[in-house]
Amino acid sequence: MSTLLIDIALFTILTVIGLAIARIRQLFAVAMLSGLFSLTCACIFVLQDAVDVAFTEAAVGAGMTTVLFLGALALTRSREESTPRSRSLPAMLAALATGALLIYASLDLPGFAAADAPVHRHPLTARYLQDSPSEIGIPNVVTSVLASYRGYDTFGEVVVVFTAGIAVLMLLGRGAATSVSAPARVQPLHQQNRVLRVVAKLLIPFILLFALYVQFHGDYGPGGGFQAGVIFASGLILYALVFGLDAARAVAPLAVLRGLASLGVLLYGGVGVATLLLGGAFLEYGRLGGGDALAGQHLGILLVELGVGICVTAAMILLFFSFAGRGAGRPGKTDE
Amino acid sequence: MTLLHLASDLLLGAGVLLVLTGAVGLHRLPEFFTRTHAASITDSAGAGLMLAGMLLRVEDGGTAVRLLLILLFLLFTSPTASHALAQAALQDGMTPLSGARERAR
Amino acid sequence: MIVTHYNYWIAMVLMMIGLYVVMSHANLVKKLIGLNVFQVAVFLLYISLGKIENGTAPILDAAFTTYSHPLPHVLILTAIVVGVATTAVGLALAVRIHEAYGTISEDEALQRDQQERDAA
Amino acid sequence: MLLAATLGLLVAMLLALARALMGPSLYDRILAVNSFGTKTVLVIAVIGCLTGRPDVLDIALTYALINFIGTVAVLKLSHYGEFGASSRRSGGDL
Repeated sequence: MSTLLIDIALFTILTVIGLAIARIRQLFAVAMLSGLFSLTCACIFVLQDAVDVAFTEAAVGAGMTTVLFLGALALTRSREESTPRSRSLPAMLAALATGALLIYASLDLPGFAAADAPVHRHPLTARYLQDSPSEIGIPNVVTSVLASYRGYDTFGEVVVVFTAGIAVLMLLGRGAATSVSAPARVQPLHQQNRVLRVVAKLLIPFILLFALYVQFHGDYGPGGGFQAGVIFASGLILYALVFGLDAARAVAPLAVLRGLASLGVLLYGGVGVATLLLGGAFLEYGRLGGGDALAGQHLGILLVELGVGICVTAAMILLFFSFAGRGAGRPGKTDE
Repeated sequence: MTLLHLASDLLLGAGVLLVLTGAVGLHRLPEFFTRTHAASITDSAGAGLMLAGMLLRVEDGGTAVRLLLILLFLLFTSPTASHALAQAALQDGMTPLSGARERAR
Repeated sequence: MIVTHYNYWIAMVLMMIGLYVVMSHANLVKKLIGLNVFQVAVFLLYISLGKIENGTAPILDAAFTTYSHPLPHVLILTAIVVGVATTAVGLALAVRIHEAYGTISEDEALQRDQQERDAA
Repeated sequence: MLLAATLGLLVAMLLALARALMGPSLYDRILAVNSFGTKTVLVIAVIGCLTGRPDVLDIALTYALINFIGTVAVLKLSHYGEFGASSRRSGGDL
């Protein structure tokens, strides 16, 4: 009963935001609303026990995605024309039909949170929840599944993030952009707002420290490489926002970032190759600990998560730099 | 124990009341600069009291440290954000609704 | 029925809002925002499938015995990060389209293509 | 009490959301979004206390952080390009 009321309130907020995203035509506001959408979703994830997911959604959905949307809007038009009826009516019909079909299909799903649902009775569930303390030896089952049981899968995801970083770099990174954005009319933020500058300077070290905590505490609580990478990148993004892109580029030069992104993937893959050389299967961490399989698992997960963290950090910063570099319109000139 | 619980409840209640006041103000006040005041009530007093209330409930140290960190973080960031926001709005040509402007009408 | 399934239905309604935005708007950035809404709604559906009654987060602790299923959490966690990466690629393409065509409206860009073909 | 607190916070979130939707100026929206974020931090913290899993507080901390960065990002971008501030230059073309 108690959570039912909370659920209803959160779902109401979510639906209102969704409808507003569909209706509002000022894209700047829509981008901010999509951030709120993610935040609210993350609340629901917390209620449904998915703390790691909520963590990621908070950092990625509410932070990175919104910043990227804003960055893209800076480079394009912010307002869209009204949708012609010829377009919206078929879309509405298609959406309604698909929705009706989905809801019809959902009637066959087991009830929400039912203890006898097939998911919870599958033998894999018992393996993950009961055997992982003896097989992997860390309390956060999400991390053990992510890094060890489904290590292949995660390796693939890291490669996708890396590839996306490279792709954006190819599309936006270099080459003469036709001058699209209007020249900045005002001073950069850091010159006009001393309060912001001081507070940012105070906070950034703690943000980076917090990212490291999230990275290395991921075995015991919510956290891990993906979340830590995004938080670390957010720290640098804050630096770039307040002190200008040039200053941030001096801290994290493109060459270093490109190197780090590759290093992360290589570290992950390298752990796999190392276990192969030690006579095990690819990513069979147990081999790393000499005779002690649990120690090997610990070391393997630590290294793999570190690889994920490094790759995600570098990729996220690269994404931001690519958009901001075009957006601020060659900041070296406009800052003066 | 019960006294602590009571104190915690009181703090939480006062905090929620302030948060609600701030939200109503955000909704009802006439223009941007006045709304900033309402928002800061939520961010400082409301959040502070609620976190203090939760602080009285926790038992282990790690949780308490986290709550304090959240409080510290909010106390740093929300006034800064409000300040930067108000300054940007001023530079953008928005003028605060003041008594003088009211009288001139 | 309502009490046990409303979670799924809300997720599906949100998916359809996302789908509607993707199909009905010509603006590429808006399309991507719609896609993002759709994606987050799918995450919601997945996570709600892993929840178990009176369960808690799958971080083992002696104080708890019932845990929600960790597998959906793992899948969605990585999907979120991959999602932002692919969204970024889409946005980068939209920016390049804007530079090449001077618009991010799908319809206008197609029109320009058509005109150039006619002229050629 | 914790439950009542959560519900109160959710009502406050709805009010802030209404302000974010109504505007009228861009800065009103940013203010409302920022305030909404702060309330989310509090909701998460209260839920953490309610369910007895203090791990959740790490998430609340992240929210507080991301919320700040998001606000700064919006401010920065609204001061640069041609977008935003529809009251000033609607249409916002190059």
